[in-house]
Amino acid sequence: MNDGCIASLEGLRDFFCASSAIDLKDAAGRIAESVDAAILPGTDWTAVEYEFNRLFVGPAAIPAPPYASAYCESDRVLMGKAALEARQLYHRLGLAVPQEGVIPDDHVAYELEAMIVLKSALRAEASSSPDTQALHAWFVREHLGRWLPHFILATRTHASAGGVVALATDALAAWFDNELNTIAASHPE
Amino acid sequence: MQSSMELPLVLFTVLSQAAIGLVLMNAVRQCRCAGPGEGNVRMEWTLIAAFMGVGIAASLFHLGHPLESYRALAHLEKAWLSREVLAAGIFFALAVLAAVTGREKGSPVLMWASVLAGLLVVLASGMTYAPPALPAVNNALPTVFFLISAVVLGAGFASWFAGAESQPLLARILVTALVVGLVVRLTVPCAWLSGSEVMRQTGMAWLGAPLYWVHIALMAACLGVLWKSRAIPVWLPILALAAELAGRAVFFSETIHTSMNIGGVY
Amino acid sequence: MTGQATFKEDCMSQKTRALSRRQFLKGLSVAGAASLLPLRLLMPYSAEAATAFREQDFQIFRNACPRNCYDTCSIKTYVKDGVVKFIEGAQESTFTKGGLCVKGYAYPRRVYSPDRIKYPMVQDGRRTGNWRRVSWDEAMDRIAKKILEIKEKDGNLLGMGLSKYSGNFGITNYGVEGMMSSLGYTTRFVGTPCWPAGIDAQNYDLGDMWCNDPEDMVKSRFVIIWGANPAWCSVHSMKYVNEAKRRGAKVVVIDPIFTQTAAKGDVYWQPETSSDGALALGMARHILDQGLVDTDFVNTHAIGFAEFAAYLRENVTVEWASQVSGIPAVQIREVAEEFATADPATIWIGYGMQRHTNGGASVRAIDALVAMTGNVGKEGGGARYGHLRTWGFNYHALLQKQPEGSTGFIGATGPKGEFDFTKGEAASFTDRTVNINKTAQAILDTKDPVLRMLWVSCKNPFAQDFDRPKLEKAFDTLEMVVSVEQFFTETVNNSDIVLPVTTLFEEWTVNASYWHYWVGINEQAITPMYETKSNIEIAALLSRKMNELSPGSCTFPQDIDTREWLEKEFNQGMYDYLGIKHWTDLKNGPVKAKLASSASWSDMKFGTPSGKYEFLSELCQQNGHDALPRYKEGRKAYDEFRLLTPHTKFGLHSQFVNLDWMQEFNKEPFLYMHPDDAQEKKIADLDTVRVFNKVGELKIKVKLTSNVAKKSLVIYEAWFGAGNDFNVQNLVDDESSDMGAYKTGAPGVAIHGQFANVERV
Amino acid sequence: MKKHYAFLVDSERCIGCFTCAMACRNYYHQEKGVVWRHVYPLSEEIYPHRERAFFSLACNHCENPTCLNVCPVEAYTKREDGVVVHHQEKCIGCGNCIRSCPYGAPVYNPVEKRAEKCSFCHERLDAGLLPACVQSCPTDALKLVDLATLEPENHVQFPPGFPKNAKVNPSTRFILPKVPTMVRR
Repeated sequence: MNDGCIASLEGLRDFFCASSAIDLKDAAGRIAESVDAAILPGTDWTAVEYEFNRLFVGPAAIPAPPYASAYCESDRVLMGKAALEARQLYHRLGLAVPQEGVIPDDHVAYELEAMIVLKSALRAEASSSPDTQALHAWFVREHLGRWLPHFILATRTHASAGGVVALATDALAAWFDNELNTIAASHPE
Repeated sequence: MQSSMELPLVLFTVLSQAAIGLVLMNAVRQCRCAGPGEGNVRMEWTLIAAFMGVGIAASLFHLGHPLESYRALAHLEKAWLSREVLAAGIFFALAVLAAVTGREKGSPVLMWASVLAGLLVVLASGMTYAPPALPAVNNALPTVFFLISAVVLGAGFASWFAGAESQPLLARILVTALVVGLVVRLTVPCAWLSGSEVMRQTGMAWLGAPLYWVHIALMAACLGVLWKSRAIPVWLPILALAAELAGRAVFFSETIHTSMNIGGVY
Repeated sequence: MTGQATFKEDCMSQKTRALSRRQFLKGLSVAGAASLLPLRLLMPYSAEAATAFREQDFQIFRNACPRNCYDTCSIKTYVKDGVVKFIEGAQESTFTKGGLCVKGYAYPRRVYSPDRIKYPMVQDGRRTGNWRRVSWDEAMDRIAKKILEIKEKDGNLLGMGLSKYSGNFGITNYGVEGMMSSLGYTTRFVGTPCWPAGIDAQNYDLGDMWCNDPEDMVKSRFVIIWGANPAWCSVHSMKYVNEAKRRGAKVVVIDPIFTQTAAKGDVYWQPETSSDGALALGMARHILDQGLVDTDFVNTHAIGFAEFAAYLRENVTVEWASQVSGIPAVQIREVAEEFATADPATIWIGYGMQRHTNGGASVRAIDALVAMTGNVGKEGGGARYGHLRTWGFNYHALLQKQPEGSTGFIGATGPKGEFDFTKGEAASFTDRTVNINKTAQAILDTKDPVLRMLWVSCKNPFAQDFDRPKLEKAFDTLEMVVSVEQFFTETVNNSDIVLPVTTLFEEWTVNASYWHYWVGINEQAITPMYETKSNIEIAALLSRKMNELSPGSCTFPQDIDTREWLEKEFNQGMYDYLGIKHWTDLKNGPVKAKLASSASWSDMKFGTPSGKYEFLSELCQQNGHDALPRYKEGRKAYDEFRLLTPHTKFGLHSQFVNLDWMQEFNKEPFLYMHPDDAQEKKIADLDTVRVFNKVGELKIKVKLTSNVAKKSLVIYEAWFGAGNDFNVQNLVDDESSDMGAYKTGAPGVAIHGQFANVERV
Repeated sequence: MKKHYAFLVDSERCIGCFTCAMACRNYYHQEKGVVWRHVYPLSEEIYPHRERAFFSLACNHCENPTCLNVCPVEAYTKREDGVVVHHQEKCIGCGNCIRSCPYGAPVYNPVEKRAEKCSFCHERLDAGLLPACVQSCPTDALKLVDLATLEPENHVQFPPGFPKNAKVNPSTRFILPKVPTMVRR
C-alpha cells in the first residue's frame, strides 16, 4: 500500500478506459514506470489502439470484454449481478457511476478506481476500520477474484505477445496476485 | 455430463468391487480351506481398504460440490445412492478396522460383516445405476455386471495373498467368472439389438465402442493365460483390472439415455 | 451462484450464497457482529424473499417490436435496478395476447450483449479491422465535411445516397429520410424487396392495399393461405386460422414448400413454383362454368368482369391450369367449388408468391378469384395482403425541408417507397431515385454525379441486397460509407464510420402494423447505453455540425427529445381512429383502431379510378402491364434446380439469428432438398454440399426432406454473426419482378425466381 | 384425485416456433447450454414430414418423480399442487437425477456445478400467473391443466416419441398432430 501501487492502479485505470492512442500512450507510460518495465521505443501507438479496440471496444465482437458480468454470467450478458454488486459497493463508498446504467458499473476501469478509493481509505485510517478492511477483502476476493483472472486470461489469449496491451495486462495480473497474497496474509478467510 | 466416461464413477465402482471381491474370496477360502489368517492378513485387508478408500476418494470427483458429499446420506429411505454411500462407508470402516487390527488371524466377525456390507454395496450400486432412463440396464444387469467384476477382481487379487493350497480354487473361480463374464458381455448387447429402440441403440453403441472390444479381448487374454498356466500369474490381476476399467467406461459412456431419442420411436 | 439477474435468485431466492453476498454489502457490520456471538438456537437469517412473483418489484414499460413483421407485438418490459430483466407480450392486445415470439423473447440479449456497437468508430481502411474510437463530434465533423465537399465538388448533394429499409419501423425512424431531405436533394434507394408487386396489383384491382382485420379470419368458412407461412412469420395469426378451422372452416395451404403452416391445414397443394396465376385462373374458369360467380358484386361493384370472363373462356381451362401447376384438375375443381360456395371465404396472399417476375400478375389473378366470388368487402372474407391504414401519423420526423437554394435532380417523380407519405409537392428539384433492389448495380451505374457517399441505416445491405459479390465491388467505388448499427455486420465491415444506434428499449417511438390494427407505444425503458443514440438524435447532431461548419446547410432541428418527437407524430385523425384522447393513453396498453367493419372495402367504395373493383384496369395497362389479370409465365430456369430463400423462424432478415440465445436452438444453416434429387447427386443427409449458380456459391450442410419439391433447393436467409460467412445473397441475383414501380417507386425483385445447382464436396 | 398441475402439449396446434423455449430463457436467463424447455421435432416414422410436428417438453412433474426418488440429498420436493421443485442450494451435483430421469428434465449447470430444471414457474403460479412458457404460446398449444379436473378427451399420456414410463407417471398430456391431405405436383 504505497504510492507506487496507487500510481500503478491509476495507470491501469486510465489504460482500460482509454479512448485514443494518446490516452493509451500516456497510461502505458505510467504503468511501465510503476512496474519497472520498458516500452519499446518506436511503438506504433495507432496499432496499439487498433488492438485495444479489437480486444475491448469493438465494433466487431470483442474477445475480452472489460466487464465483470461478461465472465460471471456464463452467456456473457452484461449488466448482470456483478454489475449491480459493483454498484452497491460504490454506493457504500459514497460513490456512483455517472448516469448509472449507461456504462455497466462493472467496467474494469470503474472497479480499479473503486480499488484506489478503498486502498486510499485503508492507508488514511490510522487503524483502518474493520469495515473498510472487510469491504476491501471482499472486493478483491469475492468480486474481482471471480472475473479478473478470466479477463486476464482472455486478454492474454488474444493480445499480441510482447505488445503494450500484454504489458498492461501483465501489470494488472501482477498487481492482482500481489493484492490476493496481501489479503491472504493479513485477512485470512 | 452424460456423454462423458464418468471416470470417477468408473474408478469408484471397479475399485470398490475389487475390494468387495477380495472379501468374498477371503470368505470362500475360509470356508473351503484354512481358517482365518491364511496368508498375509494385514496386507490383504490393507489392499481392500486401499481399493475402497481410493474408490471413495475418486467418487468425490464426480460431485459438483465434493465437500458437501456427507449430505448424500440424507435420503436412505428411498435413494439407492444414499444406501450405496452408507454401505460403502461401513465397508470401508470395517476394512480399515480389519487392516489395523489384523494380526496372524483375521477376525471372522469383521470378515462376515464386510461380506455383508460388500454385498450391500454391490446391490446398491446395481440399483443406482439401473435407472429408468437407461432402459438397457434398467434391470438386474448392473448388479450382475458388478458381481462378475467383483468375483473376477477378487479372485485375481486374492491370489496375491492366498496360500498355495487355495491357488487352484482361486484359478477355478477366476476362470468360471471370466467365462460367465465373457458370455454375459457378448450376449447382452446382442440381445439389446432386438429390444426396444433405445436398447437397440445401446447395443449398437456398445458393439461399436473400441473400449468394449478392449474389455472382451483382455478378458479373453486372461482366460488364455489361465488355460496355459493353470495358475494365476502375479501380474494377471492387473490385466483383469484394466479389462474391468475398460468395460466400466463403456457401461457409463455408451449406454443410451431415453431422453436422447425424444421425438423418435421407442 | 453466478446466476443471472432474474427471479432465479431474486424471487425464488434459494441461492443462499448469492444472498449472503448481497447482504454482506447491505449489512456488513451487523453480520460481522452476529458471527462473533456464541449462538446456539438462532441461525443466520437468510431473508427468504417472497416465493411469489411480485409485480411491484419492477418498473414496467410499454414497448413495441419495431421489426418488419406482420405481428408488430406490443411488449411489456420489466425493469429492475435500471436493467431490463425480462419482457412479455401485452395482454391488452388481443392480437399479441400476452406472448411474443422466439425472436421477441431474445430482445434482452440484444441490449446486453457485450458485442453491441457501443461508440462511434472510424475504420482506417475498409475490411482491415483497424478501428479507432472517435467522439460523436469528430464523427459528425468527418461526415459533415464530406457532405460539404461533395456539394462543393458536384454543385449538389446527389452524390450522397441513402440505403434504408425496414430494420426499425418505429415511426420516428423516418427521421433518417428527414435528415437526408434536410441536407438537400440526395440519391435515394427506393422501392422495397418485400411486397411491391402485390401492392401494385392490389392498387390496380381495388385502389389500395387494404386487408381485413386478421382477427376476423375466425369468421371465414373457407381459408386459403397462398404463399404465406404465418406459422413462422406471423405466429400470432395462427390462432385465428386454428379458430376458423375449429369453427368448421376448411383451410387450404398453397405453397411450393410443405411449410409449417401447410402442416396445420386441411389440404396442402404443392404447385409448380410461380404457377399461382394459372392455378387461380383455372379455379376462376371452373367457378365461371359452374355459375358460382357473385353476379351482384361483379355487376354492381366491379368493372371489366365481362372481359375477364371472356378471357377465361377463351384462354383458360382447368386442364391447362392443372398442366401448368401440377395440381390435378379434380382438386382444382373441388377447391374452386368449395371456395365459391363457402360464405365468407378468404385468401391470405403471401409476399412469397409475388417475389417472381410474374408476381404482380399472380396477385391480380387471386384478387379476381376473391372478387368474383363476392368475398371482397365482407367480414371473414377478403384478399388479405396488408394495409397501411393505421400509419396515419404526421411523419414529422420524415418531412423536412431542403435548405434554401438546394439543387437536385430534375424529373424524378413518384413515390420513394410504400411508406412514403409525403404528398407530391411541386418542386423544381427532386431527389434522385435508384432501385433499392439493384443496390449494387445502381452504385456502379449512377453517373453525373457519381455516388460518392452512402448512409446506411435500418438496413444490412450485405446480408439483404442481391448479388452480394457485385455489392462488394460496388461499395469499393464509394468514397465514404457510414453505417448506423447495433451489431458488427458485414456492412459495417465495409464501412468507414459506424455510429451506434439505440435498441427499442432506449428510445421513444410508436409502432403500427401492416397487418393487424393495433398501435402501440414504445417507451424509453432504460437510459441509452454507452454512446448509443437514436436515428433522430443522430440527425440532430449532424445538423448541428453542418450548421456549425456551414450555416444554413441543414434544416433538421438541432436539439431533440425523442419523447417530444414521438408526440409530434400524433394528430387528431389518429386519435379519433384509435379512440384515444392523447398519445399518453397508450401507456396503458396498445389500442386497436375503431373500425366501422372488420372488413376492408365494406362500403364498396373502391380507390380505383372507376371507384369500383377493376377486373380490367386501364391504369395497369398504362403502366405497361395487361389490363386484365392474364396469366404471365414466370422466369425461365437458368440452372438445374429452383432455389428458394425464404424466411427462417429464428430470425427476421439479418436480425436475431446471430444472438447466442437463438443459437441455443438454431446452431447452423441448412440446405433442404428432396431425397430423390439427393440420391441422384449422391448426397446423403447432413453431407456438406456446394450450392452454386451464376451469381456465386456457398457451402452448407444438407437435410433431406420431401417437404421440398423435387428439383428445388431451399435455404432460409439469415445472418449468423461473426465467424460464419453464410449468406444466401451469394446465390440471388437482382432480377426485377413485374410490378412495384407504381406505388413503391421501383419494381420488386424476383427473390424466388432463382436457380442453382448443387454438388457434394 | 387431488390437484396436480400439468402441461398439456397440443401438437395439433403446436407450430414448433420455439417461443416457449425462448420465453423460458428470457425469464430465467439460464447459463449457456442449459436448456429447461426443449422443442423436439417428431421423427418421420411418427409424423411423416420432417420437422413439422413437435413436442414442447420441460419437466413432466411426475406423480412418482425419479429425480426425487434417486436424489441422495433430498434436493427435490413435490408440492401439494404436484409441482416438483429442485432446491438447488441442497444439490451437491452428483448427477444422479440427470442420469435417472427418463425425460432429460434435470440438466447440469456447469457454472453452479449443480443440477437444475423447470420449476413450473411456481413463483408465478403462486402469484396467480401462468408459467412463462404457457403464457407465451401464440397458439395455445402449451397449456396449464389440473389433472384432477382435466376432462378425459382426446389427450394421451404416452404418445409415440415420448418415453413410456408408467411407474414414474409423468403428468404431461398430449394431443397428437394431424396430417393434411397432400396434393403434390
